[in-house]
Formats: sequence, C-alpha cells, structure tokens
Amino acid sequence: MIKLYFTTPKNSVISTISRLLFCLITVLIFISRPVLAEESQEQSDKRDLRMGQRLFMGLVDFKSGRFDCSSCHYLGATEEINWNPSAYDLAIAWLEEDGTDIYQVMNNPVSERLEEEHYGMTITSEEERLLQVFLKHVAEEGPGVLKPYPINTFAFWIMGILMALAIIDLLFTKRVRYRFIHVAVLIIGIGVHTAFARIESVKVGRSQGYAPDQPIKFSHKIHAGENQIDCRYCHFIADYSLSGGIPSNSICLNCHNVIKNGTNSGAFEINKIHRAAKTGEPVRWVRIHKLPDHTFFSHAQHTNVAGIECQTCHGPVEEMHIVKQVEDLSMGWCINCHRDTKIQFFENEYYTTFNELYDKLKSGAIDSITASEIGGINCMKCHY
Amino acid sequence: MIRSHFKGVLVEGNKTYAEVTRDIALPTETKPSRWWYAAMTLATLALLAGAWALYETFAYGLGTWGINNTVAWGWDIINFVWWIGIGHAGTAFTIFLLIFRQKWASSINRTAEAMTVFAVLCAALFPLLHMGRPWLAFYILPYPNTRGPLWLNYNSPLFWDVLAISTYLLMSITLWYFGMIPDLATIRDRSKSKFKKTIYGIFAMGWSGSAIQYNRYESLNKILGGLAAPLVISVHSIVALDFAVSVIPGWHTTIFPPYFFVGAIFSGFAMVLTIMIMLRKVLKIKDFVTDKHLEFIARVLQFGSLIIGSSYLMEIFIAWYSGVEYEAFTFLHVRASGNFSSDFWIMVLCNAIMPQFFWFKKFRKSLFWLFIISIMINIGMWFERFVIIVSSLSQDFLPANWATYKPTLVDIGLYVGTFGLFMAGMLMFIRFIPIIAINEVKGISKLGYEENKEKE
Amino acid sequence: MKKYWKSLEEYNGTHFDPGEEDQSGISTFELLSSENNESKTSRRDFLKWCGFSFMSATVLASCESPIKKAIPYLNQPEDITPGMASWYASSFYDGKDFCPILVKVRDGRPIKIEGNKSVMLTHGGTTGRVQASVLSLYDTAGRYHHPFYNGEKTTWEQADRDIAGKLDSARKDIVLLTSTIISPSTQEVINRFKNRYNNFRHVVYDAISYSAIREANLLSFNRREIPFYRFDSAGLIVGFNADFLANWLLPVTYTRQYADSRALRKDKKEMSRHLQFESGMSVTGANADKRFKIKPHEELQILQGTYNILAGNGNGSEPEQAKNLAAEIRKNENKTLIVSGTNDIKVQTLVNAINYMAGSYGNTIDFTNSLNLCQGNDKDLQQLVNDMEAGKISALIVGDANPVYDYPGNGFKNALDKVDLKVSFSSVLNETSELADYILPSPHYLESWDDVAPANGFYGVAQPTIRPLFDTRQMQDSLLKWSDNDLSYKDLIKELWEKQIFTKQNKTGLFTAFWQESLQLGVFTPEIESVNVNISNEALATAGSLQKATVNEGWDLVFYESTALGDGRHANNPWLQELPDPVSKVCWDNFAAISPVDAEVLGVNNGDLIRLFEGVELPVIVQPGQKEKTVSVALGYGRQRSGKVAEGIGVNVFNFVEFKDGYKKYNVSIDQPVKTKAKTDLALTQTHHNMEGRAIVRESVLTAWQNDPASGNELHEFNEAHKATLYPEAKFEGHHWALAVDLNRCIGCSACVIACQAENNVPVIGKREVMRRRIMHWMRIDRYYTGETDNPGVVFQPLMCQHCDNAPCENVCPVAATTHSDEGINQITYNRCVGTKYCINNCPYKVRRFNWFQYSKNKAFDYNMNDDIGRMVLNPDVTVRERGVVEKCSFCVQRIQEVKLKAKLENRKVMDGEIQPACVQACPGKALVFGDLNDPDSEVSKLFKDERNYHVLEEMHLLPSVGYLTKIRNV
Amino acid sequence: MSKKSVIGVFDDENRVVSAIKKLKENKVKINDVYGPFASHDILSLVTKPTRLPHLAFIFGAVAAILTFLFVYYTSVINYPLSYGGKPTFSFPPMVVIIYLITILGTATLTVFAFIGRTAMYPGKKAKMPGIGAMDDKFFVVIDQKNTVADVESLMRNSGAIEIRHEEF
Repeated sequence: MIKLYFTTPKNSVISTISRLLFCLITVLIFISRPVLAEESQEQSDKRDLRMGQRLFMGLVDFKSGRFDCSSCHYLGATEEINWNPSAYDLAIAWLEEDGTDIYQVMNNPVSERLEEEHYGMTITSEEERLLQVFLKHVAEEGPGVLKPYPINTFAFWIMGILMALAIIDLLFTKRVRYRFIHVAVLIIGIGVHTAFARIESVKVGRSQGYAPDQPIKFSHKIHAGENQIDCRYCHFIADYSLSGGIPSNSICLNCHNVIKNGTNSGAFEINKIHRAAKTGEPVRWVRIHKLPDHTFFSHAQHTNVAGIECQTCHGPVEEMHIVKQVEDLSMGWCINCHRDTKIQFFENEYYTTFNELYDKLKSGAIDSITASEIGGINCMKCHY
Repeated sequence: MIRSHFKGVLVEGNKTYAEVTRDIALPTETKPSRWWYAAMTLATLALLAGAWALYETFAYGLGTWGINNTVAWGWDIINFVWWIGIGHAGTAFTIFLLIFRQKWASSINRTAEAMTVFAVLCAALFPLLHMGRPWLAFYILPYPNTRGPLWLNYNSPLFWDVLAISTYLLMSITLWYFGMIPDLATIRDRSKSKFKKTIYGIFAMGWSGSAIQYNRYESLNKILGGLAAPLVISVHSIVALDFAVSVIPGWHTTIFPPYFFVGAIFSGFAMVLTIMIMLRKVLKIKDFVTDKHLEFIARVLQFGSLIIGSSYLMEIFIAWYSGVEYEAFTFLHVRASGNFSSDFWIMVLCNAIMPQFFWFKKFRKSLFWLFIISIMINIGMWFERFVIIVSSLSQDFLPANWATYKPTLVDIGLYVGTFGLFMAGMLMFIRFIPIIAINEVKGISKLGYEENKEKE
Repeated sequence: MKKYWKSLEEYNGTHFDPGEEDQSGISTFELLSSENNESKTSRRDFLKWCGFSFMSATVLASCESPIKKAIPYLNQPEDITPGMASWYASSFYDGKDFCPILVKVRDGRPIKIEGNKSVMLTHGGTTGRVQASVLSLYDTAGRYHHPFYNGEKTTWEQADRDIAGKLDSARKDIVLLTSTIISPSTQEVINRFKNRYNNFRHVVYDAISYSAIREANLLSFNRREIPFYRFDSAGLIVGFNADFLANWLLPVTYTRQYADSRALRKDKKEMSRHLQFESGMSVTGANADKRFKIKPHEELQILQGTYNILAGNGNGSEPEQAKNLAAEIRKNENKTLIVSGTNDIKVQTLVNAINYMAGSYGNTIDFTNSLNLCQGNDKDLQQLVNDMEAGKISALIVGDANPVYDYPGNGFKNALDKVDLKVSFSSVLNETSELADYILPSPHYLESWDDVAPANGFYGVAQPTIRPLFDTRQMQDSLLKWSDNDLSYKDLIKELWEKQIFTKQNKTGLFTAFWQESLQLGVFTPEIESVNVNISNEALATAGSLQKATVNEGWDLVFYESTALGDGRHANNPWLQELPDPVSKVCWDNFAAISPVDAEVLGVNNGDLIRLFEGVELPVIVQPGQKEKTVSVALGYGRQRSGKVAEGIGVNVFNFVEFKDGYKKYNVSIDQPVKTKAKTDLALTQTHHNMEGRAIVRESVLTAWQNDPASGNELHEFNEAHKATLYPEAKFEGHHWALAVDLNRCIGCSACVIACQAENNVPVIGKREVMRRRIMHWMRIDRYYTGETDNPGVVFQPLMCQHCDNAPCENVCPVAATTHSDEGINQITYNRCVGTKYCINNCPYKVRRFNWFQYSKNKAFDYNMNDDIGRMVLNPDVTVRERGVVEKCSFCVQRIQEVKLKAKLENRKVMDGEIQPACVQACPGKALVFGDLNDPDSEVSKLFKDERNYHVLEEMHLLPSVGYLTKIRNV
Repeated sequence: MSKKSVIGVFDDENRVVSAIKKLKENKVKINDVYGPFASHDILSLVTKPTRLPHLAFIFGAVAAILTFLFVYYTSVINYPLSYGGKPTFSFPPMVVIIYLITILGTATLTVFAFIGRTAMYPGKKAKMPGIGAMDDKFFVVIDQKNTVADVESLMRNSGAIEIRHEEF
C-alpha cells in the first residue's frame, strides 16, 4: 500500500533487459559508425579520462612519485567510515567552485593536517587537467551505491540443480543405486529452499542492517556519544510531531558557525554545511528508518508521552559512525513492544479516561497495564 | 462374495477379463478420433477466452467485472458454487453407493471422480480470482509471520471454505488417483512403447496386483472413503454457510446447508448423466454403462428434485412465517414476483418440475429426454445460485442501495474459460486414463451371468 | 525530469511565511518537486506479481530497495513543523459565494478547507463548493500557468507594457467587467484605476442575478441593498423559488439559522414552519413542511392575492394558496419571513410589501447588516453589450468572470469581436479568456491576498497559504501597476485597513496588533449602527396595483443552480462533478426534470433524451414533485473550455435565459418537449426511492412529538425491550466513539460528502463507473420520497459506516482485515485486505467501498490523483488505497488519534466536541454530533438518550454507533 | 530376495479360490496371489487384516487435538482480536476447522503410512510373477521350500492353466 501514490511497478527483469538492449544498441551504433576525422577529439578525451583514472588509482606515476589517491579518497561506497573525502566528494567540491581549488591543496596545503597527509605530493598542471577530467567523470557518475542486501544465492541455485538431478535420476536415469541419497538430497533441498524463501520473504520491504553512505560524514558517535549532545537538541521536533525530524541546516550551524574543523574529517565535511547555507541547496540525506506508507507512527506519542528512549527503536546510535538500522521495524517487533510496555498510568491525566482500569490499578487489583490492554494492538492505532 | 441386491447383469455381453481390459483400455491405446480433436479445439478456444478474461482481471482489477458496491459477488461466486456442486457427483457416487453397496456405481465412479477433480479445480479458481489482491492470497493461510504474529479470523466462513475446498480437492484427487493405481498398472503392462511404459510405471508406483497389496489398498480406500463421506457432506454445507452465516435476507437461512448439499448432489448427478450419455455414445462403452445405469441416475435425480422442490417451498413458507419483513420481501417480492422472477421461475421449472417427468418410465428410458432434462438441471442449478446470490444482494435492507447487476464480457469469459478447463481436463482424462475402473468392473463383470449359469 | 512530489515528514523547502513577503520567482511547486524518492524496482511490487514462490526468493535477491531521500529545511520556519498541520484563517469568495474558512496546511500545501468556527456568521459551516475549492488550486489542466497573448506564452513585463500602452491610447471606453466585488481594497484599486483613466467604467454582473431584489429595495426603502435575513427568528418561513439552503445568497448562514429554528430539544418545543412554492424540487423545497408546486407565473398571482388579502383588499377571487398563506402570515405576525428567488422587480416589490405587512422588518429582515454580495446590475450588463456591439468600447477587461459562457444568448460573444483590446484575468480556464487577447492568470484564492466585506459590519481577510504554483499575478496588482501605482495589493490592503477599518474599533491602538489579530481570526466585526426602514408608499402602490401576470398554460422551462456546481464556475472540479445532486441523485450531467404525469404524457423515462429547443437535447429525469408542464434544467453545465474534467459534460442552458424588462429571467416558456429516439445513461447513485414501508427514516409531526417525544419512534422502545443476545454485549473501556445525526437539522446539502472526500483521499471515478454503481464516497446522503408521487415528502439520511459493535462485516473477513477496536470503531486495515468483498455483501447498510481499479496514477481515471500537482491535495495522514482493497468511513480515526495525542501532550482528558470528523466539521446545520458515549455528559450521550434517537436496522441487534434523531415536520 | 518359487497360473476367479482352498487344506503356505482385481474371496483366504484403520484413528485424534490447540493458541492467547462483538474464544467456528483439518490430516497421514508400509513410490519397478497379472491371469506364488509334493497337481486339478518353477 502506497500512502500517496502508487509507483508503477518496474520489473527488474524488464529494466535489466532494457538496459542490456540499450548497451547493445549503443555498441552497435558505435561499431557501425564510420571512423571520421572528428573522432580524434573524442578519442583524446577518452585517453585523458583513462590517464586521469590511472593517475588517481595509482596505476601511473605522478611526476613527484607514485601515489594512490584512491587509497584514501575512495571511489566507491563503503561500509566502514572513511573520514577522508571520497573521490565523489572531491569532484563535487571542485565543481561547486566555492573558491577552494582542491588541486592547490597538494601544492600549497591550507592546513597542517592536509600538509601532513599530502606530504611530498605535488602535481603538475597537466596532471591536474587529467585529474579534473577524471573527477568530472566521477561527479557525473554520482556516488557509488552499496547494494543494500547482497545475498549469496549460490547455495540456492546449487540445491535447485541437485534436486532436479535427483528427481531425474530417481525416475529415469537411475544411475545412483541408493535411493536414500535421492531422498536426502530432496529433503535437504526443500529445507534450504524453504529457509531461503522464509528469510527473503521476511526481509521484503524491510531494511534491517541498512547503513548507507550519507552525503555528509556525520558521526552520531562523535556528536551524541563523545560530545554528549542530547538527541533532542537536533531532533527537537520529535517531542511534539509525528516526525522525528531531520535537523535543518540552521541547527547544524548553531555550533558549526564556531566549530569549523572536525575531529576526523577536518574542515572538508563541515564545509558542506556552509556550502549548503550559501547555495540554498539543502543536504539530501539518505533516509534509513522508514516505515511502510500505510503505517502511521508518531514520535511525540512515543518519546514525549510514553517516554521511550530513542535507542529502543534506533539502536545505540551514539556508538555509530555510520547510522545503521538496528531493528527490523517489523510489525511483530512493534506489537511485542506494545504487549510488554507498561503504561505510566498516573503520570498523565489523559489516562483517567480509563476509569475502571485506573481504579483497579490504584487499588492494587492489578499491578500494571500494558499498551496492548488499552487498545495498543488495535489495527487502527497505526493503519488508517 | 458380497452380492449386490441388484438383480440382473451389470456388464453386458458376458465379457472375459481380457475383453474387459481390452475394451476399456482401448481409448488409451488408439489414436483419438476426429470428434476428440474437435472437442479439444473447442476446449482450447474456451481456454483462450478464459485466459483473456484472466488477463483483464489481473491487469486492470475486478472493475472489469460486472459487480458493484451493492452486488459485490456475481458470476464469480455463482460459478464457484455451481462448479463445486458439480464436483460433488464423483465423490458422492463412490462413497454413497459404496456405503449403500450399490455395485453398479463401479462403471461410472472413475468418470464421476474425474469430473469431481476438474470441477473442483474450476471452482477453486474463483475464490482466488474474486480477491481484489490475489497476489496476497497467502494471507488467508495461518502461517507464522512477523506481523505479531497475526493470525486469521476463524469466524469467517470464507476461511472454512478455503479449508473445505482444499481438503476436498486433495481428498478427491487422492481418492481418484489411488482408485486408478491398479488400472495404471494394467495399462503399463499392456503398453508396448517404452516411454509410455515408463510414464504409466511412474504413476502406477510399482503396483503388482499381489493380494497383500490389494488388502492394504482396499483398507486405504475404505478409510479414505470413510473420511470422504462426511467431507462430501460438509463441503457444500460449508459453502452454504458462506451465505447462511451472513445477515442478508435470502442468505440468512438455516435450511441452506442440507439444501445446498442436496442441490450439489443433484447437479452433480445431472452432470454425470450428461457426460455419461455423451461418452457412451462416442466411446462405445454401452456394455459397461448400460441403460439401467442411466435409469438409476434418473431416479436419483427425480428424488433430488423432490427435495429441492420442497426446499424452495419451505424457504418461501419460512420467509412468510418468520414475519421478517426483509426476508418476506426478498422471497415473495424480489424473487417470486419482482425483478428476478424470470430467473426464479426458470430455476423452479428446471429443478423442481422437469425432473418429475422421471416418474414415467418413458422419460427414464429415453436417451433424448434424459439428456435434455440433465442439461436443464444444470442450467436450473446455475440459476438457483444466481437467484440466491444476486437477488439477495441486489435488493437488501436499505432501498437506497438497491442496484442491478449485469455481467461483463470478462465475467462470461471466465465462465467459458472454466468450461474449457473442464472440457480439456475430461478429454485428457478419457485419452490417457481408463475411464472405467477396470479392476472393479472385473469383479462385477460376471455378476448375473454366474447366477444364470447356476440356474442353468 | 520526472517531477515527484512526496510528502513524508521531511521535504525540501525554504522559509515560507504567509504573513511575510511573497518571495516570487521560485514557485512552491519547484521546491516541492525535488526528486526525493528515487524509486527503483520495488521488491514489494515485484513480489506482488511473482506471488510467493521459491523462484521469487532468488529473484528478490537481485532486486534493490528504493533509496529514499530525506531532505530537511535549510532553515526551519517557526510555524511549520514537518509532520504537523498548521491552520490559517482565510476567506472563501469566488464572486458569488462567501464563507469564512480555516485552511489546513500540511508541509507547506493546503490540503483541507474547514469552516471558521469563531465566525458567528457561519459557525464553522461550509458548503460542498467551499470544501472542494482546495482541489481547484491543484487543477493543472484547468488553470493557466502563465500569461498568454493571442494564445502564445508571454511575460508579465511584456503584457504590462503592451496593455498599458493600449489603454493609454484608448479613445473609447475602457470597461472592467467583473462579478460582484466585495473587497473594499479591490474597490479602492478600481477607484485608483478610474482616477488614472477617465474613460473607465466598472460593470458588475452576476451570472445568477439578484438585481431585482436590489432594485425592489431601492424602490421600497430607497436602499439598493440586500437585507440580512434571519431565518432563526422566523416562525413562518415562506420561500418562493428561493433555494436558500443550497444556493441562494448565503446558504451556509441560512442553513444554520434554519436548522436552529427547526431543532427540537427538551427545552425547545417549538419549531418554525416552512412553506415552499416552487416549480422544480430543490433542496430547500425538499425540506419544507409543506411544498406547493407552482408554475412560474403563479408566483405573482399568489403573492398578489396574499398581499391583497393582507391589505384588506381581498375580493375572494384570490387563489386558494394565497388565502391559506395570508391566514398563516396573520397567525405569525412579526415572525414571518418571505423570500423569493425570482429576479422580477414586481415579485420582489410584492414580497417586500408582504414582509412589511407581516412586520418582518426589524424582526426577521434586517438592513443593518445588509449584504454586499450579488451587486450585479442586469441593466448595466445589457448596456455594456449594446455599447460593445456599437463599437463604443476600446478595451474590455474581464476580471474572473465568464460572460461568454453565462450571458444569455450569443450576444456577448458576438459583441466581443468589436472590442479592440480584450484582457481577461482568470484563475481558471474559461470560455471568455479563450476569446481574449491577453489572458493574465490570477492566482487561486488560496494563493492570494484579499479582504472581504460580504455584509455591512463584517470584514474578513484572505491570506495566501501556499506560494503560487504557477506564474500568476493578482488582478489587483495588475490594475495597480497599470494605474501607475507602485504599491503592491497586499500593501494596499494593509493601508486601507489601517485607514478605514482599524478606525472602527477601539480595542487596540496598535495597527500591527489589530492586523495580526484579524489575520489570526480571519474576520473583524465592528459594532455598527442599526438601521430601521420604512416602506415607501410608491412600493405599496406598486404592490397594490393589480398586476396581471402573463398566464402561460403551455410549458415552462425553469433554470436553477445545481447544488454541486452552482453557476458553473467550479465545473472543472471533479469532486463537485461527482457529487450527486441531493434530490435527483444524478451526477456528472445536467438533465431535464419533468413530472411523472408529464413523463407519461411524453412517453419518456429516465435517460430518454427530449428536445427542448432545436439542437438542445437533454436526458429526462422523472422528478416526483415537479410541477406539471414545467421542465427544470440546471445551469452550470456544458462548459466548452474549462479543463479536461468539465468539458463536454451536460448542456449549457445559460443561452436560453432571457432578459425581460431589464432583468434576467430564469424561466422561459417553451413548446412541448419532443421525445427523441435517443437514450443516454445517467449516473444515478440511487435508483430506488421508496422506503418500502421500512422504518429507515422515522418521521413524526410536531404536535405528536409535543405530546410524546418518542412519537414516530415507537419501534425503538420495542427493539430495546426485545434485545436478545447469545454473547454478552461488548464493553468499551476508555472511549466509545459515536455519532448522532439529527434528521431535523440535516437538509441534505452534501457538504459533508465533499468534506469526507477531501479528508480521506476518496478517489473520483468518473461517470461510467458511477453508472456502474461504484461510487467511492465514504458517506452518502440517502434520499427517500414518501407519500404520493406528484408532490412527495422528501427525507434525507446521511449514511456512513455505522460502526456497529456487533458488526456483521467483521465476522466474515477471513484475514482479520476488519476488526473492532477497543474504542468501538469498526476498523479496516487496508494493507491486510485481500479484497474478498464478503464484508461489503454482509454490511446491511452497504457503506463499504471497493477499489475496483487502481484509482491513483492511472490514466483511465484522469482526475486529480493522476497528476503530480493534483496529488498534492491528498491528506498525508490517510493511506491512499490500492486497487482491490475495501475501504470505508473510519470516523476520521486520524483526527481522533491527533486529538488524543494532543490531549496526552497537554496532560488532560479529551474534551467533548474536541474531535470533529470531517463531516461533522463541515455540516452547516450542525446536524452531526460526534463524541464519546462513555462520557455521560457528552453531547452525543445526551442525544443517544433522547427519545427521538434510533438506529437504522436496529432490530438486527447490530448495535450501531451512529444514532439518528427522528425527523419532525411542522405540518 | 528372489527365491525359488512354484507359480500356478489361473484364468478364472472361482478356480483360483478353489485351488487356494485346497492348498490351504493341505497346509501349503501360500506366499502371495496376484490377480487383476481385489477378489474378496482370495483376500480373505490369503491375507491378514491390516492395522491401517487403527493408525488412521490415531492420526485423526492427534490431528483434532493439535488443531484445537493451534486455533485456541492463535485466536485466544497469541493475538486476540475482536470480531463483531463475539468473544475471542468462540467454539462453533473452531468445530468446523477441527473437523476439516482432522479429515485432511488423517487422509494425508494415512496415505503416507500406506505408501511407507507397502513401499510404493512413484517410479518403483513392479515385481510381478508374469505377464497378465493385471489383465486376466491369477498367479498363486508358493515358496519352493514350503511346497509339498502334490502342490502342482493340486493346482492343476483346480484348473491351473500353467505351473511354473522359477526364481521369484
């Protein structure tokens, strides 16, 4: 169920096929085109790009020696945090033209740290040009995306083939004499397949363990953990809104107007906040905790009224450099919490509405009331 | 030897075992004749129509059907109940005639059971199709899940229905299949081609005809039969509960379970009659399915018709007697004299009046009349479901809601499609499976003749 | 680039404060449209088609989950909280109807209009048109996106330069043609414009003219005004062709007054008596205690006779009806209110005279708060067209009016060719703009600044609640610019309020504070001096002089405004098009209503086309209560150019309105209609009109009720006494929500239906699907006829999910998609529903709706849900249902949840009346009351204990949570 | 597996029955009889009653109890929901479910028990004493060890059309 609109189902098979077709056609067109004199420009661009890539990846020597830029400035997405700006970040920063010429950093480092890191690196203008070509290409490609759920389908396919063989052999070819082998293969195969189906079907629409790269390497560990900033300082609307609230840029600037150098990432990441303020282009964070569209959840109800800790649902965020979805956010998980969580009956005047339960609780006839006992597991608490 | 109290011969022609085998196995061993191909073409066309309707339904939604906010069940459920009714014949044949020791059923029960299987398959399509979101049909099963876990509403007759239909489908397939294992073995042993031998061999599961096997096999069949007997009664009763449990006038009647059950047997036997008359004609099995067989079925129909007819009367009587204005309106006004009166009187004519002609021997003996009346009963039973479902919904409690119902091409396409499925199934069945239980018929083929011989 | 708009809690937006500067240049749409949902293949969608198989598990492994972006504000505005709604007070005025409103703004976009409860004029009531107006804002196809010159896109600068030049060089007259302007500031703008151009004049006209009332009052009281009517102080209400409950002047106000006058409580044992004289069956007529069918010419005869009797000049030859009426008026001295909707000065003068004789002035009619609405002057309009025809006009500026469509005949259209410069300011596509040289799009009223003075002593403001979606500019800004003023209209409003309106109060001395308060409240009502009037002898003389009515024994064609569309300016609103007419229950068409007798004479039935004029064929509706030999046809249909929804729907009959003695006459005599062979299908949402003797709507008469409050409701007691149950009745701890419907207050106007549609994202399905009886409205208004067919009684019954505590639908859902909540709500969980439709069948009220198709993002249903901008109106708090899912009224559970949360946050209990489902909120007559049954002091508990209370089909022991109060007629 | 056997071939049910009766009178242990149909006379002479019905009863009882427990647990204990004012534990609908699942469970389990006991499975090679056992011939198989001298003549006299000595 889609809350606001229904996305047209795009079958992955179809999209893959169309992508393949597109590639094929491109290749065909490319091949079929006669080589003309103008091509040389295109080809030289290609060569430049290749050269730039090789330089960046440390496959070719710089004048000043062999450095692998990509060993620090990653080209793809990462699962572990890498405090250095990624290649994409560099490319964007350069394209943004905010005055910093990042290539000068190597020749004239602006900070001690940069000097330290890039010690002995100097680049020539030709090398700079090549790198520019490559980074421009990187910027166009966009940041690498981690496949959210890569799973190993090897076992699944192997078992499938084995099962098919077992059936064929059992019925027709009869090569293997001992039938318990067939039976065993079939039983194990069905077991494996069922397990796969179960695991995968449970995962559908869920993203437990999802930890995407964010546009800014914002570390909750440093902010909430080491610096002990209260969650509600930034996510202040969680106390009275349905939404938890992604903090606006201005909230970052409350502190980062003053703090311009980060512990790990230097000025580079913090600069992104300033750049956003300057350009008016907000930071596009990647959403991690998302409930299906047909599920309505109020942060205010949980954090403010019920007094549930943020960590109950979001996990130990204060220990995470890259925020990861810890809980599966499944309905069962919600329901179980509602079954177990006791209501602070006397702390809110509202609950006097439940006068009978209130009296019972007061007289000690019952010792606690859980959310589920006052309709906490009704369907229309969350779905409407 | 268990003797049927039936006097006379059950298989004509005093055939030897070998002749029995040869005659019955013949269609599976020869190339099908022209009529078979013609019928198969027809069935394929019908299937194609069904496939188109299926595509429309899945691609665009149930809006392609004629149902609306007032009449939310239409041809889908009518056809479902109708097919389920037809699907009662096979099991009922086997089970009740077994219980009543009616040996004559042996010649017919295989076909009747095949009919059951295909009819129930056709029927089982509709509950799936009539769902708005069939891709979530698995929600209807109580499987452990991560939603709390969230189970089902066991109060819902639809869930009972799903259970009943799937149980019934499994049971009838099992009965049918286990009933034909010895015959599959017969075909296996007779076939010359290696391929055919292997295929029949796989399905015959190594049947050798030993007495020990027969002993356990008979026992299994008895157990399955014993289980199927209450099941066959319950299935259509549960389908009836779909209606009886609801509050809609015309549905909310306690008479429904027995009434539906009898109706099902009635329509099933009629369909058996229709099909047997046709098969007899084209497959040359008159020796096995004799005129007497047909006459027996006609008698059953005549009896069923009496029950059905009295049920109709009883419904109307109760509607008046209960004093519930909505029910009286539905039965007396809407059905008997209102918008649905033509459908109602077709139903009465076909189900309650026409079969009464079977009181006369002339009609029981005439193949023509047997065929016509059996077809009429099939039509009448369809109209019965139409009247029950549509007339009740169409004009229920609040007159502001009253709406008419008209089927669309897609509705019709689906019905035709199930016909195609049924026909194709039956054609495949007569092509590949002995349509008469060879092993059972051999047990009774000598009946009558031996007595004659003894007399001589 | 594919533009998506998706509201989750966060979205991209910059600071936007409606109270602050309008930051033009960048439209909200662009801000909202950033692609923050980069949807790739959704595993869920895929799985849907795979079904559940082993194979799908492996394919799944190769699918990717869509990446969703969360984009915060750069600077979070103080008054916007992501995920929470803000409310702005504003005013609805479309040139005809006025309503003070509150606008619900969620994440920077208005999603719902509600009545402004703090305004005494309307008490928070609305009409369907007001409720639906929010959708017109997002009408991409029905609005101009930028200025046009001769059909080509142009810029504002270019247009300003050109037009100013042409105006300067204009030798002949410059005319501004608008519908009634009730804005003092706009009047000021026009005055300034007039000062700049000497040859300028302003012509005001109304598509539905009230010219005669004003002229009659000028004659009678020397005031060209429309007085303020007070139906609540009337003991006898007499209406002549005035549909004052649905269309006439201020229907919201009148409905509330009317409902108050007819409400019955333990402490209010009297109710007003309502007589209605009309040709066709209107909503007002349907509510009358006694309704008289008359032919149009009879009105004058009856009024004349009544006046003569009252004046003592009766000679016994008066019509019977006049005698009776005069007798009733005599009984109700000082408590009578007679209104007439006929645009005829003779009629209106007579009405004034009778009202005067009955002592109504000062009691039920009041010139103190006389209305500024409907100032149009038919004579001016005719003069203008003559001038245009004569080539005396060099420039015609049309301001949000559509004379090409609504001017009688083709006169205007033909005359338009002779005008040198034609400029049209229009917020919506219309026929007039299409013929103009310049189309200068004005913003929707929710995007504009404005002020209103609908009545004397009543001022309101309208403030923008969203940045303009398209490249639009208000007419006032343009006029100011062309009259060489640098002031923006907003500043002018402020200036004018400071100078003229601020001075009318003495609460605060600070204008900013006054302005802020006015913005917050939406209105300002200063004390004004009361006015007493005396009728002029001239008027009495006119009334007394025997006026022979032209008697027409032939056929009459009567035009009326449809309750949904009014005069047709909102025709492109699919919600309104799909709103069934309260009486005929037809939507998506206009039709010729004829009486059952005539239907037999003509040999026609519903849907048969009859020819009224050459080339004008309309489908027939056989309308019980229609006067014989009259045909009623609704105005407002047959739009040629309006955007995709309304074009080609119905027939425009404005063409056949006649000018008679300088007034538009909304009935004409015609030849007997001719039956054609053609037949068309009408989209009827109800086809059976008789209750078949069932106690569905229970009625009684006043005298019986006064003797026995349970009169007409005897069955209730019987059913209560005969309750039997197998299981113990469920008890509800905490809340037990319930809704009471007072059938005496419900007039069937259907505002609730649209409110429900707007609140709950109810899709529009189009005519074809409505014809197949699949309308999606969660609540409907059932209308039954009682009594004889030639002049039946009419009863309305709003029917929504009854939330039965013993709900039959719940028992039969196999997948537990519909269950009962601990608060007594019959819940439907869309995401669990597999769509067996069993619940629909088993619902005795048939209030459940099935999503027969995918209604959103589907080209086959090309209404607002198939449009990125159109979807902005969707309420993010309510799931948009997928195809194959059953849906129904939820008692607006999202509002219940919201209020409960608010109560918890404020550490208190939920107050009675605090929760208002959309229907309850919208009801102009306050016929619906929602509350907690577990609270014995709540209003709904009291109503449930009233002797008049009953439940529909209560004999089935379903224990519905919706109660109805019997309808009492004062016969 | 294979043993030396004496196989008597018959082509008439009555003759087989009389042959078996005679053999039994002579205390000859008959291994098995193969024939084209389940002749109750032969079965009652040659085989012992099976215990399948007892098994089926146990299956049924277990299925009924488990179903009740499952339905009770899911609807009353685990996630009780309120439907139409009925108590969460409403027994009548459970009856229907238990009834059906009992039939289904019993049938399925019994079929599996049968397959297990007879060691029948799809693709099993049939072990048959000769062509025609499923057509029109009856085969009486007697273990060579158990034969008495005049087995052959006993069968011949009863009408055996052929006597074979072979590994079976």
